[in-house]
Amino acid sequence: MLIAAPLLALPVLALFAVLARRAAWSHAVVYGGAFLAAVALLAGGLDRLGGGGPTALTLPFGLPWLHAHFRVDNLSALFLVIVNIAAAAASVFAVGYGPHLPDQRRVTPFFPLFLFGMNAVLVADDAFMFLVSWEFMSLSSWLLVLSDHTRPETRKAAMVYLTMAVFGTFCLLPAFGLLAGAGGDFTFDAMRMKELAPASAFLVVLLALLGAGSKAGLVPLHAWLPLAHPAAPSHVSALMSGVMTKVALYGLIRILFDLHGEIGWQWGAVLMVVGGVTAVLGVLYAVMQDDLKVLLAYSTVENIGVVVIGLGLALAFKAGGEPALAALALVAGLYHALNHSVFKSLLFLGAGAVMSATGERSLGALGGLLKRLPWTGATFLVGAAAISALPPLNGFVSEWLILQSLFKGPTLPHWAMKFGVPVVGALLALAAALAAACFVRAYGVAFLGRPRTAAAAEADGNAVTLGMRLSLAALAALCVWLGAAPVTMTNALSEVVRPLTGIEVPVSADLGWPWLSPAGPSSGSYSGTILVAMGLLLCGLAVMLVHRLGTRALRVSDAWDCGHAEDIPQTQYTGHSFAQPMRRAFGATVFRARESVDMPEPGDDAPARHVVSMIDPVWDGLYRSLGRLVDFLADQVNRMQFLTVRRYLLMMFATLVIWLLVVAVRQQL
Amino acid sequence: MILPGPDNPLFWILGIPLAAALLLAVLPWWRVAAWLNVAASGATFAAALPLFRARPEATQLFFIDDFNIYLVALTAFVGMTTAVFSAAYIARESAAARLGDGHLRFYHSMYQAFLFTMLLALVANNTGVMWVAVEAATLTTVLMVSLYRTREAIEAAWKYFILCSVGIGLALFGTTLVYLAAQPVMGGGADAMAWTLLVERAGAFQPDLLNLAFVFVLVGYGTKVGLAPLHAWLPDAHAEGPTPISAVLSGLLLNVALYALLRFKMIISANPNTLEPGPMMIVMGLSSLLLAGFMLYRRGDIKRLFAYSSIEHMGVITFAFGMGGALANFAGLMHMTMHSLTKSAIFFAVGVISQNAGTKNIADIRGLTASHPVLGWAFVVAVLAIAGLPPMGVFMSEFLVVASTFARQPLLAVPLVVGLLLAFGALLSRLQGMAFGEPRSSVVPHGTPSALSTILVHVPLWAHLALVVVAGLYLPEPLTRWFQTVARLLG
Amino acid sequence: MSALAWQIAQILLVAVLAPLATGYVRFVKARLNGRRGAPPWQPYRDLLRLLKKEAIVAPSASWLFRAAPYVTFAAVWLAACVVPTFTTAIALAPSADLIALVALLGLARFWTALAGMDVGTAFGGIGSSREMLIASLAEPAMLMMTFSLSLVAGTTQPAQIAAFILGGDIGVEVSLGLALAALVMVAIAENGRIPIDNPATHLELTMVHEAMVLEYSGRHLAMMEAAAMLRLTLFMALISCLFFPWGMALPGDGPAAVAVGLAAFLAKVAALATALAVFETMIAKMRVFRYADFLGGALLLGLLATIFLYVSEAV
Amino acid sequence: MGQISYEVAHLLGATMLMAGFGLLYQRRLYAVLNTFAFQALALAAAAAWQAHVQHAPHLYVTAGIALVFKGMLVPFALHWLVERLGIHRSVDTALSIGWTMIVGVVLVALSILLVLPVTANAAALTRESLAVAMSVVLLGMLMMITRRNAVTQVVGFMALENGLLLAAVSAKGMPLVVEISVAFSVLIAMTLFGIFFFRIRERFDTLDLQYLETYRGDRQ
Repeated sequence: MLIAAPLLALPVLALFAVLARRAAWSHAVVYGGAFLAAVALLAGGLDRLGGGGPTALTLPFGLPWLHAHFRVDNLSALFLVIVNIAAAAASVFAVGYGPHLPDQRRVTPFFPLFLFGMNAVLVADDAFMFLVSWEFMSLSSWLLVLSDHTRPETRKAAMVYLTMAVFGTFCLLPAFGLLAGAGGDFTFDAMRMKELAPASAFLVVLLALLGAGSKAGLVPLHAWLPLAHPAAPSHVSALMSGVMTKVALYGLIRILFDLHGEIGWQWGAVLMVVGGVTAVLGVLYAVMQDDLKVLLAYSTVENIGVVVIGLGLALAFKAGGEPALAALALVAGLYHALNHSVFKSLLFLGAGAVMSATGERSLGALGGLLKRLPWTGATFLVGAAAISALPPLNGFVSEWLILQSLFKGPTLPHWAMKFGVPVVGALLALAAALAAACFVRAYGVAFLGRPRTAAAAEADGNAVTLGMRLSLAALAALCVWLGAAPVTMTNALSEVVRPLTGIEVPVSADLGWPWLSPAGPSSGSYSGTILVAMGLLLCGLAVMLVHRLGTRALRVSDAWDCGHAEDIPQTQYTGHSFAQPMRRAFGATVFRARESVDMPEPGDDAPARHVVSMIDPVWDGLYRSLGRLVDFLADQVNRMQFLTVRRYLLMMFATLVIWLLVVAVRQQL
Repeated sequence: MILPGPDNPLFWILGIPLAAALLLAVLPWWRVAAWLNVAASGATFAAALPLFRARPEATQLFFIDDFNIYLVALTAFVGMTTAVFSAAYIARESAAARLGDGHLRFYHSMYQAFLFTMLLALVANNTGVMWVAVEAATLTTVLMVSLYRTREAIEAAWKYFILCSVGIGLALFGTTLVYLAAQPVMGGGADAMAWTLLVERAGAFQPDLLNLAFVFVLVGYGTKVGLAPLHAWLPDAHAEGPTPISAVLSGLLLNVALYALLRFKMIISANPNTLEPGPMMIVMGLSSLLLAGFMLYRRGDIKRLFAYSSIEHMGVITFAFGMGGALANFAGLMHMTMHSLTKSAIFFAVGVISQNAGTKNIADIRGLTASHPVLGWAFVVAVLAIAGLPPMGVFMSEFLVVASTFARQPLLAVPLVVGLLLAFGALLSRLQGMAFGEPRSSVVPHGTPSALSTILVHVPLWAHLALVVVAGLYLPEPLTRWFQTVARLLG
Repeated sequence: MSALAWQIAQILLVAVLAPLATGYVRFVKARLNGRRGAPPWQPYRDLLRLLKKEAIVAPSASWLFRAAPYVTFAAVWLAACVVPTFTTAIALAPSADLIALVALLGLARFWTALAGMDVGTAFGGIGSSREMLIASLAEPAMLMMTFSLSLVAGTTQPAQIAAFILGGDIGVEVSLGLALAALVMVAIAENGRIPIDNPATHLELTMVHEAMVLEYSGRHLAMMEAAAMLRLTLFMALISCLFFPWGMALPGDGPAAVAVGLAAFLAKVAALATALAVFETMIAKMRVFRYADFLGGALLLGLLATIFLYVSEAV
Repeated sequence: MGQISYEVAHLLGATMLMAGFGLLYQRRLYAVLNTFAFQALALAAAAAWQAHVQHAPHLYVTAGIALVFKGMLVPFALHWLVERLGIHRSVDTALSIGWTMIVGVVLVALSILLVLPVTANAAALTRESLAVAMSVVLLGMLMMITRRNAVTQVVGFMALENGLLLAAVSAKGMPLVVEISVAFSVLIAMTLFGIFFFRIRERFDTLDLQYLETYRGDRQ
């Protein structure tokens, strides 16, 4: 009831948004309603997570002989929580943010529908309803991306987005087809019962990986993500990046851990490698970006990679007969999914706040915002630190769990895993470290230093309304809470993974509640709570000591800057210059980044230019060539539109004769 | 040969359009004619409804079974809604002096004649009558395709005429061959052409002759269905004729031709010793799908675009029937219905859109959701529906086709999925270009729409869309049952 | 209860020892260079002097600039508290493992780098940018080292690793040697020592850490300097704890063993500091863009250390 | 029944087939028309013979239609059209006549190969006629494909249709043959009307269909 009622309320809200689109207050009602629905769904999810078996419901629509099956188990409940935390925050944020959009009427009807789609995926219990909701989610978010439809790049982004989404569906659809078998019983229950032939089992995993992976943004299927997520309004970007990718992961987990019976450890290895590559490439892209939202989108790619490493590891452990470790890895992955949804929503909403205050989202146009937007600045800092996996925030806890389980990887008997796991570990560590660099850069350039443009200098703090601040603060608080007191959540997560791995993993049983000690106390433990306490204590001690021993005098005076200090804000380090060392170190090989200095001849008063050229290997290598292939074939096929009637008759005649010959031959056989 | 009497719904279903055709042929006032057209189509639809309550006895000439009952209803329904749309469309064309009074009289008469021939083909129990009806349907539409008398229209009509005439000829040869196969068993005469009897006795027919017959029927009726590489007439005939005709061509005529083909497939399937007709249909279906998928990328004319989309969908449907089995056949039947409703809705929208923009050129149509919000969004919904996105009905059938194909023949599913994706990409890029972006400011519309004509367009358009959305999530129980029966018969 | 007492002792010890260790390194270097040099306790004086000075803050700086020194210092201090120095029986030992340690150092770096950008000068940006590049390779290298140690010892807690190595049934392992090499390289990089950075330089284009703290003065600078000193001590403690734990007291040991441990720790720090001074004297600084090669090497060593484990296992 | 009925039917069928080849062979338009008229007469005779043999009087109607409409009216109309519209009197071939004949022979072989084994237990009459009818159909189509001029294409189509009718009349007891032949007649009448109509409207300068195709929509 706590889940069904708010779920059904969402389409009603959408209808209301259409009907009352001319009323100035309609957006407040819609977002308020969406907030209430999200809170109710969140409560429903938490309630279910608290205990009890799965609840199921069958309604008389959907495929006629099948009906629509819905079911909420712990996994769904967890993802309901993940989705609706961000959804509630985004709804509150949107009340104040909405009026800043170019055309709000193109957002309000689809926002509740988007929430509906995502939640419906989580509760669907047959392949048809799952895919309907899945596509519905894509469709509504596509419309949201298109809300700023007059910009050509938005349209391109939307185009790539929906095409990739449909590609994903066309991968998942056959996967379900194979799981259901020729009999066509598409309920998840039937799929769980079924034994698959080895070839089908292989295909299912491959297709699930392609389908859910394309939605989640795994390299090389990520290309749409950094286009589409930033194109949407920020509160939608927050949901797309923070939450929709999680729904995709939910699909992956549902298929790989629940519906599919036995999966070989090789797939675990594949997932880990894909995850590792995704993580590193994602963050490398991110660190080069100038557009704040694009940067955040690429960082989503990275984090999805991290989660997928956890999932792959869990698969490998499961297949390798180590259910306890599988449970640990899965808990780690799920926790990171939860954390990412919190801090990525926070960051995107922060970016939205920046946009509403300055109208800019390019790092090169920002600077010094921390002073003008203290709320946004402070909360964004929390988000940036959390996503950089810094203790004591939540991002660190999940990375720690993933690393802990990764370190157990070599206990698997396969040599490939023994050698592969360290490599993946190195990739993961590299990604984490680069993420920190990426967010130091983003935060430093946007919020610190001096304003680079008038827009940044005149950033309007009042544009960030109370609702927006509250929403940011709530998410930031959640980052701290999930980092400082992770145990309640990890215990709930171990309930979630128990049916999937067949074993309970007492993440914190050995040492007591403040400590996480996933693989026994002698193997590694961590306590966010104690670190926070100690950190505050030491910090206070330091402050006290300094103030006791030294003077408290403070003078505001010009910057020193080795004596070169200049007033022009352009002399500051920019995002591009910050990224230069990283670009040289990594970009030269991965992106074939080249720098050249264009120095005019003496006497020519044109300015000298420093040009950086980069090539996106995935886009150029895969998408563009695919596009060229389609273009080429379309050109070839298109000739058939311009033949003479005689040639069309010839085609007909040839068809007839060929079929006659085929029949003649087959009759002889 | 007993013709149905007035107590038989078939009398009215066939009689109303026939009488209306004759009446309209002599009626000189086109405004009255347009309304009469609507009234007659509505009456036909009303006459079709009693079929759901009680079906008439099958005779040697006519019969109603689970297969054609809903097709008759669908045809009558789309015929009615298109007539409504046509009234609005014609008014604007006439106001813009693009069509003269004489043309319109001819148009309305032919519209009813066309409806008559299609309904006749659907209810005919005699394979010969069915053939005659399909042929007559071709003739009535040829003339309407060339209604605008432009060079392109005449070229399109000529091509349509020649290709479909040859096709229909081959279909007749196939029909004759089936008769020849039946004649030794059933002893000649009308019995040997009555479908209900043929299907009962088909097990005893000479299987090789049936194989041969199916090739001719496939190529013959397949031409009319628009299967590649027999499709050449279809895009141009759709593009150059008046838009209501495009709507009924795509929405109804293709279905009727496919229906004819499927009736023969049932006969073949009823004989255990024949070769599987499935692979042939699969090949033709896939080739249509892939050809249309690529063709869509190069279309600059909005009507031709959706005509190719019809080829694509006919390909999918044919593929589904070729795969056979309960799921795929069900999906095929579902897809026929959904495609018919959706595609005609698209043509309704396209008709108004091109009248508003004064052009059929896609590149000149921009920002519909901004300039004409209601129409624009309807268009978006319709195109998304035809592109196979849920919750619209086409998704359900595509779901079933792809899922069941993968479970049985994963290799065949690959080209299917590739084709669907290709087509999707093309449609989406065109849709985005037309529906979004800044509207064109320098647009000279064909005539200005009156308030009435706007209503006349939106009512059928949204009615179709509503049906499609509802069907995507919920199919009424009797319809499901009929589909399942037919799916079983199709083997 | 003794764990808590030892913990408090360690907290004070590292804080007190850190300036001395840095001073000692400088002292030895000066001697090696043929100078007399300041006495090893000079850093205490420097810090006190800085504390007494007025702090100057640029108008463009935000609150973050003023908070960063404390946060940085506290983070490094906290990290230094959890690495066993003279005894493994410290209260905080189970609360943070090597991974957390790496992350705590990352936290300090994060704040320092942000502070470097806060005033909005070119040099601060240079420093932050380079620092983050260095970290982006040093951190993984250190995690790989952790990985190999955790494979050897089955744990990531430094205290447990020390106990394991003290346990003795370990012999000489190639991978441990590789891990040590990786850790040393990371330590050099993290502490801004030659060849990565020169702590004594004030030539703008070559500096990294100094560039970030360029705008600091007074007590803020004191905190930053103290944090740097603490970090050096921390790494020395880490190296001795993980690879040379001999002499360290174990849980349950009496005060006598702890006294031995303390003496051993001081001796180890002295030895490492001397080694560092000698090394720095002998080597020249690298170009900025060779950092990646250097640290990539460290990362590779860490990876090799893990993989060599199986090689020796297989043999 | 017996031998005679079979022989005669066989002879008439063969005549039609020969006429089919004749159509492919002719280089002059008028000769094509004459050959076609001859084929139509043979069809009429075949239909009449079947009417006699099967005791199916309605087939006489078919025979009559074939005789009057296709044997006389259509060739005359085409003559008139060719003259009136000043169409080139020579046949414009897309495939040389020699090759067309060879392909034609292959097609006939294919028809026989397909039909004969299939109808092993059918009546001999049906068997033969069916093979011949199918050959005629295929030859007619071949003609449509290998000849460029609209008039020759129409003739090809009608030849094809002659084959269809031959099959229909030969099928013992097949109903609706008359209706079908009427339907075809309407079709042909419309074709002729169409050609004439297009010409009258002066939309096209020639009946060579290549020119028509330049007016295809959607060129880019």
